Amino acid sequence: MIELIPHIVNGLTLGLLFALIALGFTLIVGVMEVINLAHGALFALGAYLAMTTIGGDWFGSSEFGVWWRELPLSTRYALGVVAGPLLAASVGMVLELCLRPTYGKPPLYGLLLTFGAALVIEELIRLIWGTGEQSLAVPRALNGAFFMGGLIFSTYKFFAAGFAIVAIGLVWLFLERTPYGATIKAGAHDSEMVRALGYDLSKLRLLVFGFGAALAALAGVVMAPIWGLRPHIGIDVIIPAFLIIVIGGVGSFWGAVLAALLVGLSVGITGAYAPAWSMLSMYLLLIAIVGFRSRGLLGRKSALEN
Amino acid sequence: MRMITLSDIPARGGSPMTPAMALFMLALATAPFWLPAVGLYQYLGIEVAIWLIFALGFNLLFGYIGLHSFGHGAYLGIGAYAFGLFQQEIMVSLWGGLLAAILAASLAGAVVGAFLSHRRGIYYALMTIGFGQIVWFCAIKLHGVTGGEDGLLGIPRPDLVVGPIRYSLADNYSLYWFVAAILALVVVALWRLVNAPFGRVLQAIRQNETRARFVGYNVWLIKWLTFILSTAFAGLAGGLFSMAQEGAYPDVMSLHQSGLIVMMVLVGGGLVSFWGPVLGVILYFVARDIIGGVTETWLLWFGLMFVIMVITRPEGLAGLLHVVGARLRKKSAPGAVPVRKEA
Amino acid sequence: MALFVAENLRKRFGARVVLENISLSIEEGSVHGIMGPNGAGKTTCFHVLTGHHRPDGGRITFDGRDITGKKPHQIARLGVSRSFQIMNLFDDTVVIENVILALKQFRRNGMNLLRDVFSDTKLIDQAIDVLDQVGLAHRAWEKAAELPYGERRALEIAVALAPEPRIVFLDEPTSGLGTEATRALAVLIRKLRARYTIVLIEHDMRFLFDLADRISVIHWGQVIDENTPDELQSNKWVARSALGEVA
Amino acid sequence: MSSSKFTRRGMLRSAAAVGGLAAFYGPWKHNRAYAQATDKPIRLGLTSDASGQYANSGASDRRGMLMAVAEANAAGGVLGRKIETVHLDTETTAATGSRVAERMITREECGFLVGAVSSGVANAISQVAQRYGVIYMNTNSSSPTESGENCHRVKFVWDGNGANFSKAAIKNSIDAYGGDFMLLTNDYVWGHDTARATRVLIDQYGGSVSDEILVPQGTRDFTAALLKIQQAKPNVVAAAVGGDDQIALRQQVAQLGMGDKIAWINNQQDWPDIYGLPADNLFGVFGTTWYYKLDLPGVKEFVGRYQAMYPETSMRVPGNVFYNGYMATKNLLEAIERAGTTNNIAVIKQLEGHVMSAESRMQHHDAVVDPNTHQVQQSIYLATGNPAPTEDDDLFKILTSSAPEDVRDQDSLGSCKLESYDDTPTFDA
Repeated sequence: MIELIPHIVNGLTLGLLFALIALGFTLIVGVMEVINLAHGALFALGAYLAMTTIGGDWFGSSEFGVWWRELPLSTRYALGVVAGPLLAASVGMVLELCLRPTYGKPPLYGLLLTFGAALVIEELIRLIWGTGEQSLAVPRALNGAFFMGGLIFSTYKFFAAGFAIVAIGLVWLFLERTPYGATIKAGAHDSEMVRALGYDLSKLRLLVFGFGAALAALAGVVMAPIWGLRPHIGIDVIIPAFLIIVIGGVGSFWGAVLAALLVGLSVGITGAYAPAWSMLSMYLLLIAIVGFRSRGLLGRKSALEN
Repeated sequence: MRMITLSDIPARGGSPMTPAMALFMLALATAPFWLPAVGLYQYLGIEVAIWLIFALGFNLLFGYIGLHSFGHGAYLGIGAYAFGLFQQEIMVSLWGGLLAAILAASLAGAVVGAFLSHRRGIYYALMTIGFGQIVWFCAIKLHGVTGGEDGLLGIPRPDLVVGPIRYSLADNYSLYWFVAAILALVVVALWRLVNAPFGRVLQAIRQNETRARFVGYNVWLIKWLTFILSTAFAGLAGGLFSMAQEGAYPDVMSLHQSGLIVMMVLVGGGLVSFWGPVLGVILYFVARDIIGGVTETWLLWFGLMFVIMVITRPEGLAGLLHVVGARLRKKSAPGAVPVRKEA
Repeated sequence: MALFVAENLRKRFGARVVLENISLSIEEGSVHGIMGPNGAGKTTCFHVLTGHHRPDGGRITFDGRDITGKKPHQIARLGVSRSFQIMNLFDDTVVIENVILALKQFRRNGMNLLRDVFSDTKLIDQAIDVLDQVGLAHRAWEKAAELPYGERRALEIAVALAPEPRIVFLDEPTSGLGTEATRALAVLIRKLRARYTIVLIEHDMRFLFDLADRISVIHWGQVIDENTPDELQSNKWVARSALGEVA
Repeated sequence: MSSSKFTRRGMLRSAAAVGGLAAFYGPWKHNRAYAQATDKPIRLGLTSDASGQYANSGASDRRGMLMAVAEANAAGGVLGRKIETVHLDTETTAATGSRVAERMITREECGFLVGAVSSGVANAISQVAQRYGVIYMNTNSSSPTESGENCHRVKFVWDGNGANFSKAAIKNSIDAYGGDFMLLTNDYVWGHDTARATRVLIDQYGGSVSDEILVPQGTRDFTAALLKIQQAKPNVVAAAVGGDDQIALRQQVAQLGMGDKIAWINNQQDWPDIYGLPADNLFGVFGTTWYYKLDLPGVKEFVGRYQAMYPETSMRVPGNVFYNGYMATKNLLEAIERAGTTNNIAVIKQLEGHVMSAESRMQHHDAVVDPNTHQVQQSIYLATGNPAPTEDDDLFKILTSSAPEDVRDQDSLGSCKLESYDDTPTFDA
C-alpha cells in the first residue's frame, strides 16, 4: 500500500499536466463550439517561440542581443513564458479570422480548417527551427530532483503541476469573476444574448481564440522540458486533450479538470502495475465513462451534438 | 446561386446511366493507357482505386447519413490484416481472403456500431476516435498475430479463379484490372443504394433524426446497419490494399490516416455530391505525388491549399465544379432554370 | 371503448417532476384539446404519449394494445402520428419528398434497392393527395427549407398525416401564424376530423374552443379538469388557469 | 554573407527545379530500352523520411547519401555514367514506403533504392524492391528482424542491430556493476527483439533479470517506470526504448539526475536524436557504429568534407546516421564499378561477402557484408556522455570498440532465408 502512494502522487501531477494541456482546447470548444485541431501545433509553436526568446539568438549580435543574452536565465525564462504565449495568441487570432467563413456551417468545417492550419504551422516550425530535437532551458532553481520517502522526484514536474493549478485557477477566475468571462459564458450558450448585452461578438471570438491559443502555447512552454521539443510534438497533445474533453463533457470547465485528473491517475497507476496497458487505459476510461454517461461527467447539451 | 446537396433529386432518377458515371467508367477503363503519359504510374492507379472504394463506402456514413466517424482507418486495417492472416494461416485464396476481410471488418463494425448508434454529432465522432485508437493500439500490441509495427509481411497476391479460369494478379496491370472491376461494381451498387428508398431514408435521418423516428423508421437500426455497411466496404478496400502492398501495416489505422480519409471526402465535396469522394481521393493522391516529388515541404503547400479550399469553397471540388458548370450553362442559355416539376 | 387511453402517467427529469399524474381518454373520431399554462407539461405529455420519453409510471393503450415504453417508431407504425411545436422537417429536400418519406407504402419498401423513389407514380400521386389536404400541392417540387413559415407549418401537418395514422397529435399548430393563416388552419382541421382522431395542444383559446369536442386542462403536471368547451368556459377558474393567469 | 554562398544555393535550387521538371516530363519518352545507352545516368532513389517521427534522422541519412553521390560524380561517375538521385518522402509510414518504392522503380526508373530509418518503412520498401529485383540499401534501420526473418536477396543492412549492441554492452556492464538487471522495454517488435537478445546474453554471462517494465509506444511520461525502478533498486537497467519515447525518457532521467545514480544500458544512440541537446541528456552506456572524433586516419578529412558540403546545416559534424547513409551509397557505387555492369544480380554478387578494410570504413576493424544475412558485420563502439568535452559537439566518450565477430547476431543467421538468384528478377539499370 505504501508503495502505491508515490504512484498516486505521480498520477495526480500527471493529471494536472493533462488539465493544463487541455485547457485552451476546452475553452475554445466550450465557447465557440469549434474543435481546434491546431491546438497541438500552437502548443509546439508556443514552446519554440519561448525557446527562441530565452536563447535570444534572433536578436543577433546587436547591442540588444548581447545585453539580452547576459541577463540571468531566470529573467529570460520568465519573459519567455510570457512572450511565447503572447506571440502564439496572435497566430491564434489570425486563425480565428480565417475561421470566420465557417461560422454557421456544420462544425466539421471548423475542424477541417484547423486541421489544415495544424499542417501549415508544423511545417513552418520545421522550416524555421529545423527538424531536430531542441531543448528549452529551465532555470536551475526549477530543475533537478528532491528526495521524498527515499525516492527521487523531479522538482520541475512539481513546479509544472503547481503552474497548472495556478493556470486553472486563473482561467476559472477569469471566467467567473470578470465581465469578459460573463460575456464569454453567455456567448457559449447564446450568441443573441451577447449581442443583446451590447458586446461585439466578433471581437469576443477573436479574444477567446487568442486566449485559447495562448493557453495552448503556455502548456507547450511548461511541457517542453518534460517531453522534449520537436516539430511534431503537437500530435502528442491532441489525443489527450480530446479524451479529456469527452470524458469531462463538452463545455464543462470543471468536468475537464476532473477528467484530466482521472486520466492522470489511471495512466499513473497502470503505469506502475500494468505499464504495457497504460496508454490504452485512457481509451478504456473513455469508453467506460461515456458508455454510461453519454455527455461525459459534467457535459451540457451542445450544438456539436447535431 | 443555390448550392447542390446530396439530397437533390437526381436528374435521371436512380438510373446509373448518367454523364458523370459514363465519364468515370471511361476513365477507369482507360487509365492504364494514359497514366504513364500524364506522369503517373500504374501502382498509383491501384491505390487510388482502392481508396475510392474505401471513400465511397465511408461517405455512405459520413455524407449520406451524416455520422462523422474519425476512426475509419481501423476497419481498413482490420480488412488488410484479415486478408493477410487468411492467406498465411488458412489458405491462399482470393475470394476467401476478401470475404474474410469483409466479414472481419463488418464484425468489428457491428460491435463498435452497437456502442455508437444511439448518438450523433461530437460524441459520435469522439467515440469513433476512441475505438479507432484501441484497434490501432491492439494491432501494435498483439505482435504475435499482427507482426506489430513491422506489420504482416509477404502477403501473397492470390490468383483470380473463376470457374476453370485462373488468372495471375502478380503484376500491377492485372491487379489494376481486378481492382477496377470491383470498384466499378461498388460504384454502381452504391449509386443504386443511395438513390433507392433506403438511400433516401439515410438522408432523411441525416436531415432530421427525430422526424424520421416519428414517421416510423427504426433509426438506431438503420444507423447501425449503415455503420456496418461502411465498415464492410472499408474491409474490402483493406483486403485489396494488403494485396497491392503485399503487406498489412498498422499505420493505416492511425488517427492521422483516419483523418485523411475525412479530409479527402470533404475536400472532394462528399457532403454535396455522390462523386465528391471520388474527386477528393484523386486530388489527394495526385497532388501528394506531384507536389511531394517537387518539394520536401509538400505538407506545407498541401496544408495551405487545404485551408484556402475550406475558406473559399467549403462545398469542396464537387461544389466548385457545380458552380463553374452552372455559370457556363447560364452563359449559353440565359434565363434557363433547370427545375424539375414532375416525376 | 376509447381509442387512446393514458392512465396515471408519471415522468420526472432528475429531481424535477414534470408529469405528476396524467390520465387521458380520447374517443375515436373526436378532436381532443389540451391546454394549460407554460411549463405545465403539455409537450412532455406528448413526448411520453408518442414514445419520445419513457414514462416512469402509468400505462398507455392504443386501440386496446399496451404501448407503454415502446419506441417512437414502433408507436408510429401502429398508426400514431405527431407534429412538433419547433418544426422538424427534412430541410435539404423538396416538399414532396418530406411526405413520401412518411408514406406507409414507401416505408415498407425501405430496404428495396431496385425501386426508384421518384419514378413510382403511385407514391407521387399519394403524396400529392396528402399535400392537397393541407393546400400545398402547388409547392410539391420546391425545397422545404425555402417555404414561407406558414407553409412550413402546413407541411409539418402534412408529414404527420402522410403515414395514414388513426390518431394525430398536433403540438401548437398555430404557433407563429397570423390570424389569416390560423383561420385557414381551423378550416383544415375541421376537414381532417372526418378522417382522423386529433389531439391538439393549443395556446389560442378561441381556436381550441372552436374546434375541440373535449378539452383536458393540465396544470402542475396533472389534469385538473376535463370537459366540453362549453362546460369549461363556464368555469372561470379553469379558463384563467389555462390562460396562464394563475401561477 | 559571402556571394559564393548565394551562388551555391542558387545553383542547388535551379538544379532541383530542373530535376523536378525532368521528373515530371520524363515519362513521355518513357522507354526501358534507354537503359542500354551508356550515357544514360544511373538513377538512385532516396527513400528517406522527410516527415513524421524520423524526419530529422531521415534528413541526416539523406545528406550522407548525397555526399557519396557527389563524390562519385566528381570522380567521373560510375562506369562512366553520371549518378542522379530522386528523393521522395516516405513519411515514416510503411504504406507510403510501398507506394514510394513503386513510383521510384516504375516511374522514376531508379535502378537502386537507398535509405531507411523506420523498420516498418524499410520492410515495406524491401518487399517491393524484391518483387522488381531492385537493390535496396537499408541504411539506418536497426531492428534485428531486418537481417533475420525479413531479409531479402536485394536488401543490404548497413546499421548495427539491437543484438549487436547488446552483445557489446552486457558483459562489460556485468563486470562493472553486477548481475541484477531490470529491463525497460518499448512494447513493440524492435523493443521485444532487443530485450530477448539482452536476456539471452545476461543468462550467458551469469546475470539475472529481476523485472521487465513494458512501456507502450507513445509513452511521454516515464515517472511511473522510474519510480518502480527506484523501488526495485537493480544493478543495471537495460533500456530498449526508441524514437520520441527515448527522447522523453532521456529528458526525464536528466531532470531527476538518475543517469549516474543507476547503471543504464541504452541500446543505440542515434546522433541526430541527441545533437544540440545539453550534455546531461546523455546517460548510461550506449552503442554506436561511428563517432566523428574516432582517432583514425581519414576521419578528420571526412568531417571536413561534410562541413564543406553542408555549410548551412545546423548539425556541424556528421554522426552515425550520416555515416551509414554515406557508407551504404559509396559501397553500392563501388560494387557497380567492380561488377562492370549495372546488372542487379552481378552487383548483388559483388556486395555479398565483400570485405571493407578498416581504413576505408574509418573504424577499428575490417567489416564484411555477410553473404547469408546481408547485414554488414562491423565494429561496434560503446560510448557514454563525455564528462570532459574538448568542444561543443564532442558529446561522446568512446569506451570500447568490439570486433565484428565478437558482437555477431547469431539468431539472424538461423532465421534469414534469402530468395534464390533465380527467384529474383534481373535487369540492367
